[in-house]
Amino acid sequence: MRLKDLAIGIAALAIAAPIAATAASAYELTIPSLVYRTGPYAPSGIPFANGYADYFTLLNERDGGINGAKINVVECETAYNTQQGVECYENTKNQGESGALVYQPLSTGISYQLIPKAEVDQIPIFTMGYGRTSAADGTTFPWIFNPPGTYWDLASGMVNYAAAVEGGLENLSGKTLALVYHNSAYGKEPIRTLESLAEKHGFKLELLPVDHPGQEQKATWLQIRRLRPDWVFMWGWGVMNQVAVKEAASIRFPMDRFIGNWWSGSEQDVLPAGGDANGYLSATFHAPGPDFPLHQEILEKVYGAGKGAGEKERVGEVLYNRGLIAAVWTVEAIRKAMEIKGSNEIKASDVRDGFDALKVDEARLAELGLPNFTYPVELSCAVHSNPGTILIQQWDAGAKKWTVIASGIQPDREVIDPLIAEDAAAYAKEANITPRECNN
Amino acid sequence: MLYREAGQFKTTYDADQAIFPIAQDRWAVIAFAAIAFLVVPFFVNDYWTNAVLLPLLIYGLAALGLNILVGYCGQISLGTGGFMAVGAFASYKLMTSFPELNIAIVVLLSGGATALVGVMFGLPSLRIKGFYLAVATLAAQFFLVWLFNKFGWFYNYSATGQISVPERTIFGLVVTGPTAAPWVKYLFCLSFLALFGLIAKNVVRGRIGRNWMAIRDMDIAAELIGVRPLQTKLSAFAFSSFYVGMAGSLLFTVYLGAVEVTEVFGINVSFLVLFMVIIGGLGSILGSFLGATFLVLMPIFLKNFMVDGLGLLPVLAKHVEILLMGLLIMGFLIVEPHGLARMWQILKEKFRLWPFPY
Amino acid sequence: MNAFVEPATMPGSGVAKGEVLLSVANVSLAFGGVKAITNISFDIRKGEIRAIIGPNGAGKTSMLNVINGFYHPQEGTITWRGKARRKMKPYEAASHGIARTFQNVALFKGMTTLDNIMTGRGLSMKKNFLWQCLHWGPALKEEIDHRHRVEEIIDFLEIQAIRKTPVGRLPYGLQKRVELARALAMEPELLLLDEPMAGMNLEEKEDMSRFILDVNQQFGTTIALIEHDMGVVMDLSDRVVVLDYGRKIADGMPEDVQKNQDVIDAYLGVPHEE
Amino acid sequence: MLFFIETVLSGLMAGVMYSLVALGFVLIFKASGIFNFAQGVFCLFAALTFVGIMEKTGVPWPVSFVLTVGVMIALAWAIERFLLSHLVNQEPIILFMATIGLAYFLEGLGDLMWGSDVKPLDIGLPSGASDWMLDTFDIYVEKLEVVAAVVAAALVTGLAVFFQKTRIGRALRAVADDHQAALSVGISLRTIWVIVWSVAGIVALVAGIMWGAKSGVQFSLSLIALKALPVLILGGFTSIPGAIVGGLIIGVGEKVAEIYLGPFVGGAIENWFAYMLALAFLLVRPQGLFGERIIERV
Repeated sequence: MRLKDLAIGIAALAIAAPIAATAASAYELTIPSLVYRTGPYAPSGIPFANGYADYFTLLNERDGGINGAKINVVECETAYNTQQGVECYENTKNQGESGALVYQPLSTGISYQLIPKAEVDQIPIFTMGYGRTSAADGTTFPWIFNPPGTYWDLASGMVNYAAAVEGGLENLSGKTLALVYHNSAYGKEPIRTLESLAEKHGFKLELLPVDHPGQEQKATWLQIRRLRPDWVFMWGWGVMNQVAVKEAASIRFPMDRFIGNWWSGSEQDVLPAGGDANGYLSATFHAPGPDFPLHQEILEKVYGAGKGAGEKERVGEVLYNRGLIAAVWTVEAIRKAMEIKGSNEIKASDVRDGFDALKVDEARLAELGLPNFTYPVELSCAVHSNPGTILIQQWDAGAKKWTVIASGIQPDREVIDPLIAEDAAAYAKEANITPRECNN
Repeated sequence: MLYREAGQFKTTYDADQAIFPIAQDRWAVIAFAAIAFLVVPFFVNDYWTNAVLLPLLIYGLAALGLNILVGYCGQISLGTGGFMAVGAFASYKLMTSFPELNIAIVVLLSGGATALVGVMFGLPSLRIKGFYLAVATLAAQFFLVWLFNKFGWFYNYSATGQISVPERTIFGLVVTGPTAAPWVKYLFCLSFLALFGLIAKNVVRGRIGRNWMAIRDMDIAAELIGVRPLQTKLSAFAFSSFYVGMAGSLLFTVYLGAVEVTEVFGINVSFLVLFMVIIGGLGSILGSFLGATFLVLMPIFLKNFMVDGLGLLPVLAKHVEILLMGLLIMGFLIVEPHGLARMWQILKEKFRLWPFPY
Repeated sequence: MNAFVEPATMPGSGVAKGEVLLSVANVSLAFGGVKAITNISFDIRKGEIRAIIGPNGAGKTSMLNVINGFYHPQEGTITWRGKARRKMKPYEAASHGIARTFQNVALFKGMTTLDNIMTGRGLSMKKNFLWQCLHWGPALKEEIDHRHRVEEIIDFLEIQAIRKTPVGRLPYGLQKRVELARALAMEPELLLLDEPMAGMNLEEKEDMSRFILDVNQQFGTTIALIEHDMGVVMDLSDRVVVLDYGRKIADGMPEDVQKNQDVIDAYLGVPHEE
Repeated sequence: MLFFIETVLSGLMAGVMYSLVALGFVLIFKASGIFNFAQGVFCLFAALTFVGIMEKTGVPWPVSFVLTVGVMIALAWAIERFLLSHLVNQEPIILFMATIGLAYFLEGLGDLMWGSDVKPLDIGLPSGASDWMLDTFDIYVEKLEVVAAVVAAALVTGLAVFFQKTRIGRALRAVADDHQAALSVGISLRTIWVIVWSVAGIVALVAGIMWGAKSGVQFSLSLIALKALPVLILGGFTSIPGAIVGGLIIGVGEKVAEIYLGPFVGGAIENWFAYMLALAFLLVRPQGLFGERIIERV
């Protein structure tokens, strides 16, 4: 292997994937971080990447890593581009003593790309709240994890919130719901669920796709003005969010009837719209803001030491918190893996076992400095996404703050579970996979 | 002194029209091919195949196809991404509808399907020229991507419109899907590129190639000496699209394995392949490869150089990389506007005359 | 079959060198409202060198464009080898055996001399796309056969040395010669030359004149040429047709045309009465 | 019917926004025959600089505007000095490629200087629907776009005056027709190019501000160039009135298509419809709406 690398290195000068030959005595955990701090989606990519990085830095600074093993976070820039993502993946997967332990691809395209590879390379993929919904079925997708909820949980939760506002699910009947979505795999995710729910509850679903990048949505919002839907849900991403919020305000669509999904509800999405965005809703699965012990600790020990990945003022932004919680769950899975193996010298396949047994309850969250930050997650061999509970937050343009206005909203498992089973079965058939047995 | 033409007399027109008339060139090419086919496969690993060689070979094929159209026939097209999508989706439909079909045949048929679509969108070229045509081909780009994104039939009604490649073998070796060995994927793509590179070279130095160039250089004069503009332009569109379609097919089946049409075959791909052709050299087979090499390898090289070599933060490195790419493109054009292939040629001329510069 | 035989405007011109190859009858051509050619009739006989002369803007080039199908006249008929020709595309005219050169050199600048001339062989090359892809066997044989023909033309026009040079780099005089070679490669029955000697020095003109005569005599090619140099026209041509302001003002043997008062007036710029 | 009027009106307004971008392309193409691929990045770069200066120094926006204009002029000079002057008399496609290099460069530079975050652009441009229109006619018109239309009109008038009345402007028009002739007017080609690229830079700044007011200033701003391309082929690369009228036609065409045709085929058709519309148009008039008629001759 070494000789081969050497030969390749000579053959093509410096292009070769440099294998960082760390001579450190302690075991080092390599965690690649595929980020996008450039390109059209950078505004969303930056805070997430910062939150993700800061938590690992904190652990290294405070505890010297995880159970004595240092964490080496390898950032690789993908610019949200699948092919650059592949380069990053191949470049980082064998790095360090441990090899890459887990990937957080942070892009639908790269996720789909890595799903078949995960099994072959034996590296778990943690697609937190994105990627392929049916990966929640751990029997068909043993290497993919998408807690704490899927897009279908999300869509169903959003419908349930709307129902609660209307005064009950039965009141949805006869109502109209418009879905404004990014015209891509990501944006199309909720359609099937919403269609099933529309049928079940008797509301009307209008689909309004918006092409990338989505700077011009006049036609979409004129249609909404004409259709006068009772609710508008949005599956937006990037510049599409900012423009949509602005357009919705322009046609005077009531902002408290306009819900963005959890990728359409960050500070960056509403700030450019200024006061117009006041009252806009978005779903999420964790609390906003920096008012948690963990954030204080990060500010003190990471930013205080000048090792913060971003700006101090932006700690606690929605997407920062999302990056943070992604890191927290990842670390918990790694701890679990170490516990199962009884050693801190774990490999990627051990981390998979750690994820399979991941359990982060409220007590543990409080211990970690995130009390009441999110809902307890408990995964198993068969269940790779859980609990699917969402919160609804509202934007206060005056205070420039998100506030949670509803919490504990559960998805309609009755509708979603069969859909997941069906999609997973279709994938298993297409990819010729025999679902594994889970005895628990 | 090594690179000399003197003393190599051609005694037949046959010899004069050989593909590489100069003996040293011939040997160099044979040696290069031997290394590529016989040596490299033993050294490739996942990284080299998936991150470097496959994109290089596949974009090389696409650039070759586009160069036929732009460089040889003078019709600028910005529909490459859309045509590659046709190749990819044709492969997907063929593979899922006829599982027994050999993967090599799937790739060829996908090229054929793309050629048909290419001809259809080439029709306006009869009336529209230059940049007007370029922008008009964007209609193909946007329309095709929309089509594959919109109609479930193309992606077998999967929930999101993503397509994933089933596993296929050739000579008993797995070539598509996650379990394929890197050297198999590499050789598979390399064979396509080598074979069709040769065919392209043959076509452009024959009657059809001359007709294309005649249309490119002066369409009216070409018509007056008997070149049929419609037939000639459409044949270039078909031939070019065939290559681009195969590239799209390989991109999906061998390289990525799973694609989403809006992301992988977007307008940026159309531009990227056009850049390869112009930077490499319009109207040069070699130039297509050089251009692809430059635009595939240079960013990776710069990135690794800056991140691992200089220890820059990845994000800073990325910004500098984009900036440097811009500077390099402008610099190359100022030094040699006719592309890398011409630069190479001039270098060879110098060698031929060395040590006497005149 | 020749429905229209031009009435002899001058005595003695009835002696034909051969059959009428092409005849133009009552042709008119206009762009928008501007008349380029008005009611012109003349013929070209097989084996002759026919000159078309006239002051600038007389419609000479337009006339050639009409003959090889690039412009379509609004009125009049063109009879080719005894058959009235319908509206056709330029490449069809080319396949009927009409070749031409251009006033401003219209070579394929990016290609070598050899390739330029080989393009002229395109019409007679038959091997299909698949054979072209192989470039081997019959396709290669065809290519070599045509290369032989092209080399004959190259020898004939004495341009061996520039065979592999991109034409863009050649001096003007040589470019004109390559253009002639390309037209000859088509082995045309009728060769249209649009100012083949424009911009040449005396020596080059003499060379070109010799080539034109040789082509006419050795290959028996019928030639129609536009030329401003009266000396050349008088020496080369068998018959001359004179145009002015899109109308025919004279037609006949060179020496007769030379004496024609209308022609002298046209060249001296005597104002028109009309 | 009311809704149809509303659709057309919105289309017209969107069209004006497209025209603003297309104008920059036309100016450069007209004067130098260069298809400036970097025009979209120009918009981004100008808007980034504009917002960046305000953010960093806290100056009021008119000051920042003037400073940014200065930056764009300096940029135009640099482009002429270091890039174009080395590529005189090259084929159009080579120059096109050079502007691609330029686009990369400016993108990297903008990112390096100002970062990749969304920057809210708040210079007091109005937003939301016009109350008066909504209350009296129940027609929805966005105030920002009315402002954009007014700005576009002012810009075009300004350009027209510049081209018709000033000596430099006349020289510019001469260049468009004939480079040799322009030289005889006594203004060097290089000066003219610097001026034209400066003007295009300023137009880009205005377009960047208008679009940035909608979405915040961010990378995606460079992609608005794609919206201008169908406008360009429809209106002709060399015609300023063409850019305006083309923009309006494309704007109305795509909105009407999306709203009345879209639902039958699944929506999101406006992008390709704009190109198809332009393509259909080209088949009838290959030189665009106001382009000069191409007469083929040999």
